[in-house]
Amino acid sequence: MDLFFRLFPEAWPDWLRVALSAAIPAVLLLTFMAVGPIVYVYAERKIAGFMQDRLGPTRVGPYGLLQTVADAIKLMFKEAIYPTGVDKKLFLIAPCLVVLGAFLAMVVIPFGGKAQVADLNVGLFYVIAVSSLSTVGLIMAGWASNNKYALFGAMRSAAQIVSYEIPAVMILLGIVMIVGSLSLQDIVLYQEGGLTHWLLFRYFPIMPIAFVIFFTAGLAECNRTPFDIPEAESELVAGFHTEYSGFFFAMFFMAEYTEMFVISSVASVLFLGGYWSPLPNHILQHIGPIGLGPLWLIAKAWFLVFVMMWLRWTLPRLRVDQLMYVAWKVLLPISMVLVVLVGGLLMIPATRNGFPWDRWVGWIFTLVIFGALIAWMAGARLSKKRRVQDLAA
Amino acid sequence: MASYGWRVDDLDTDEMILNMGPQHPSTHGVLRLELRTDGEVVRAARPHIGYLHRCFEKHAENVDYPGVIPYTDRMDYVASMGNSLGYALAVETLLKIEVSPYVQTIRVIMAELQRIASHCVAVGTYGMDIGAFTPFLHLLRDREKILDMFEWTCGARLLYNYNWVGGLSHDLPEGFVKACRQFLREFEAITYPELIDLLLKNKIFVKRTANIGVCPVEVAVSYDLTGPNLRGSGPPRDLRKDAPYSGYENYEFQVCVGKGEFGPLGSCFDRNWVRTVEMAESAKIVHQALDRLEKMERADVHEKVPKRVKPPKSEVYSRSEAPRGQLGYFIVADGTGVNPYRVKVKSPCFTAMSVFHVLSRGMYIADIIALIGSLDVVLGEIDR
Amino acid sequence: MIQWFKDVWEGFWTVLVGMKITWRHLFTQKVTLQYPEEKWQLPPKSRMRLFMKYEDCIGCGQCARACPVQCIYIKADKRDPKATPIFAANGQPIKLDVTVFDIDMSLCCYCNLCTYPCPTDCIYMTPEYEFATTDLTNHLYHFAKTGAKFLTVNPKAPAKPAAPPAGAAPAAPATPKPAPPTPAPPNGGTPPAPAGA
Amino acid sequence: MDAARIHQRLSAHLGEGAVAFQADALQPWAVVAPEAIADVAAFCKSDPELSFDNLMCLSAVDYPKETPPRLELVYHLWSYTHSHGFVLKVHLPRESPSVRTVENVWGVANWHEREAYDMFGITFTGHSDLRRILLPDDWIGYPLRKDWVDPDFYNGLHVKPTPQMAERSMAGEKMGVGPFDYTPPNRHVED
Repeated sequence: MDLFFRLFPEAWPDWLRVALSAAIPAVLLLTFMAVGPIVYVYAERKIAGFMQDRLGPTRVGPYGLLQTVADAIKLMFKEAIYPTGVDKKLFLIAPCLVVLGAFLAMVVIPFGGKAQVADLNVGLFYVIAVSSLSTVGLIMAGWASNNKYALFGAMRSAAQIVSYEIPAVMILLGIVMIVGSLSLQDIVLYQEGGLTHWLLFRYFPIMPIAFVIFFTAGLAECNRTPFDIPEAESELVAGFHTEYSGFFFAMFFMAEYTEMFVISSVASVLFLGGYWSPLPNHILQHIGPIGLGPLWLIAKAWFLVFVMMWLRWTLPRLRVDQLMYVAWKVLLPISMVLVVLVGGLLMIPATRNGFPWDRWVGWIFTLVIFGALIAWMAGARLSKKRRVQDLAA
Repeated sequence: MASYGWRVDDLDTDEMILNMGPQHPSTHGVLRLELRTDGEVVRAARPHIGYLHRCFEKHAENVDYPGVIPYTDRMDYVASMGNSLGYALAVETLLKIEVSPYVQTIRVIMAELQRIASHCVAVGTYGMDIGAFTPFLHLLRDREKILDMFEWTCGARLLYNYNWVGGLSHDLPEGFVKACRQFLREFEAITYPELIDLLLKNKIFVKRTANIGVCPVEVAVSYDLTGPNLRGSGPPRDLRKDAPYSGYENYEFQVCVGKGEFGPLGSCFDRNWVRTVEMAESAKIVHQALDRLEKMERADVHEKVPKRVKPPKSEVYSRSEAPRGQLGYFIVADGTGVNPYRVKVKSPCFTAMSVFHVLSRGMYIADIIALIGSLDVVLGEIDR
Repeated sequence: MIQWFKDVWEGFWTVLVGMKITWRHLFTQKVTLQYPEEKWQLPPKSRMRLFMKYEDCIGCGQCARACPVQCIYIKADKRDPKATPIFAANGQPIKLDVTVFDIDMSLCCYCNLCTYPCPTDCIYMTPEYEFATTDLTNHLYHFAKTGAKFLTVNPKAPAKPAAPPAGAAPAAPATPKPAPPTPAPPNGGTPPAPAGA
Repeated sequence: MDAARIHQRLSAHLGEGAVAFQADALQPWAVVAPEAIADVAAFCKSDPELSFDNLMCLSAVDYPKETPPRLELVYHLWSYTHSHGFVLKVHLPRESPSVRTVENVWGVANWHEREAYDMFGITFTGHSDLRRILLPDDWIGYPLRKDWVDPDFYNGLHVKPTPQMAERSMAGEKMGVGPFDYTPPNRHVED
């Protein structure tokens, strides 16, 4: 933001310059975030299809690419119905709050050295505060739509998001202790120097567990399987957004996918080294004058989004009390132990900068994972014959 | 602190009547559940059925004996081969017809293939009720292959009118035996182990189904639960073993019984586990039946089909092991008319649903859906 | 306490096993059939739509009696004995003049019970399934047509060599049963033409 | 234990006249007096020798033409322990048939009896909630009786196409599909 601030001539009044320099990145981010769900919905339906041995959307546009554009336009022009007995004002404000909660967290995400809307020195604290804003919106939606199922969905989502923030915050505590600053920019700068310097491989067995816990808590934050209980299709029909239709339904949809991208980008900033490329000493970090920082961050975030979608089409759904059990009895104790361990290890001067084997474990870990994925990909040929008659041939 | 004069239990919230269905994504058809819930916990449940009632028994009295078979197919539309087999066996005992072993073997093959297809739907939709969408589509992909086989043999994919009184409507096409063996090999090699890993061994699925809807044996027998619902609670009661019909005595297979690995015996998980293991058993039976078929010479399938079905004045209650349980036909013939005098069907899902209000007390709402899924009811058969 | 650790580890491990299977299915053969472009050849015996070859119908009404939902309506009256004798393809003399032969496909339950009792095999089910219409009454097919050319010589008669069949039915790709042609509906969808004697 | 010995055991318990036995049918049955059915059922279940713990099927059959015209309740019992079966019958008058419920003996009888009430009008005294199970609650009459005539209207909807409607539609007139208009199934209504 201060980048644009110097662009404007000093003669203008300060409030105008601040307003303008804030407006430009805001508009940029808004378009990026509005286009995002169009891509995610298409990617989700294609991945879901391919995982279930079917093709997914192929009709609208080449390979179904325009499918979500068509959906968006349809939702734009569809009539937004207000059922009787609906609390009109709350019914309208709720989706806006949910979308707001998802967008605001984008402000502090560092896409590049200077490509960050605002480098708040309380970055992490701000992210946690803002992401719980959408809970208010969900409860408002559930309460306002005067429908028993929506009320159930709202109550469940309130309990879920609140109880999953605590393990997430504990893990952030560990990260902040290591890095020493709350600002996301400093966290990313701390992880400079290739894959092995990423916080994911710092204190090797501890930080991957911390990453898994943070990722699970993030899943619960944006109501994704196995924690999609607020809008559990099979029990509560559609949870809090049962009564919404038309553009408001699109807003809920947009908020969910934006929240997914936000959680993934925060996770990749904290654990996967933000906009640094995995190769050491800045190889592939920029080609000529153009920095590839944002590209790397978005690639990592999209891989995590893919993992979220991958989980959605593999796992069944937890029940509400099991959800609470996992949050309070499993994630919380482990994250507390991790925080204490990290604190202790930091105190000992020998392990001040991580275990000695952190350096080469990073490479082995990634190679093992991607190798296994490719190996499984190879053994995937199912029988080509689709009809039984050609089985006989 | 001054006490405000009310005690805690004045504060209990009053109970809410929640209407689940008949328009609900996971009630396996048109079923309305009236739940009295206190927060998430269900205090009492009352199922309302009858939305899909098509007066099967009145139709059966106005159509002649072979004409009833298309109606029996439409009762349990997910496993209609089982229904028409039960009806055909009942009328054959009335007419005292003994069908040739060739036809009996084909009937066993078709019934067991239909059992695999029906259990594919049952286990698949049960996974979807719990939230796992992918296993459902994998199982449907394989069910399509079985429906292809049925269409290849008798021309229809869902409602076959294949088992006639005294024989079959079509003979097996050439190459059927080879294709069926190839399909079964693929089913046992790929689909079955994948289903076990993806769904049944999944910890979340186990946690969601292992200790809910536990149905002790006395309640199961008193409410006449049959088939996988009864075997899930322990007793190995299978009509194909207890009272073998249509040549089941010369195939060996185990009766799959719930083991209660992950929780009390008779839970939703056990019922679903029995259905999954039963699919593998049925595949074994079809293999043995195909071997028998190859050793047999081809008899004409219309040989014993009587021109005019007019049974003498008598009545019979005959039972057969349909995929969902024991399907009983009570047929009264008055010896004069061409139409049956009275056909009463005891459908396994009807009795399975009658135990619902007993099992569903004190459950969560999410478990109610899991319970309906594990009882594997088809509303077409409940409402007839 | 040990159970807690086992639960956590099992929870984590079974998730990974499930993910492995879905990952592998990302790259397996897809089964979607793109309907309008790719069409499946149905097996010859598949029971989709009823067709009746009017030239062979002797008006006996066996099919109407066998139909469980009574969706076949036949009106036939006596042919005057003096008219030239006509025969069906398999040598059956046709003594009744079928004026109305309607099959209401919206009522039909596709059970194929009508094709067996037919003495001349003139009613059979064809694997043609694309007959959706906008108005339900268009599914009432009228097979009785006025200008039908019947066989005036008995094809099964021993003396003379069999005259070639009149080939009145419109040619179409061959289908099951005694290789009868698949028909376009003769005058499907139009209200019944006034049936001439 | 075959049917004859089961019958002896029953008549030994209940006294000779109560249980008439029909041996030569495909599945021999015993006719029980309507007021005695409750304790016959209790005895069948509790007796260690018989131990019929499973009521397979409870069906009602209407015989209007038999003399005297009767409504018959048929209980098909099965014992899992001894794996033998038996059939009990109860003859009821056709006007206002009523019989004791066996719901306390076999739980499944609850829904079977509700269906018998729904379709035949047999009231079961002592039943926990005897109401219609398959038909809508405001349906009049009992459809599975032999002398049942389809009503023409149900809540203002045509139930049966009147002959005139069928003729008009066969003549090609397009019947409008309104809420109360009825597009008859184009069938010949033979009178």
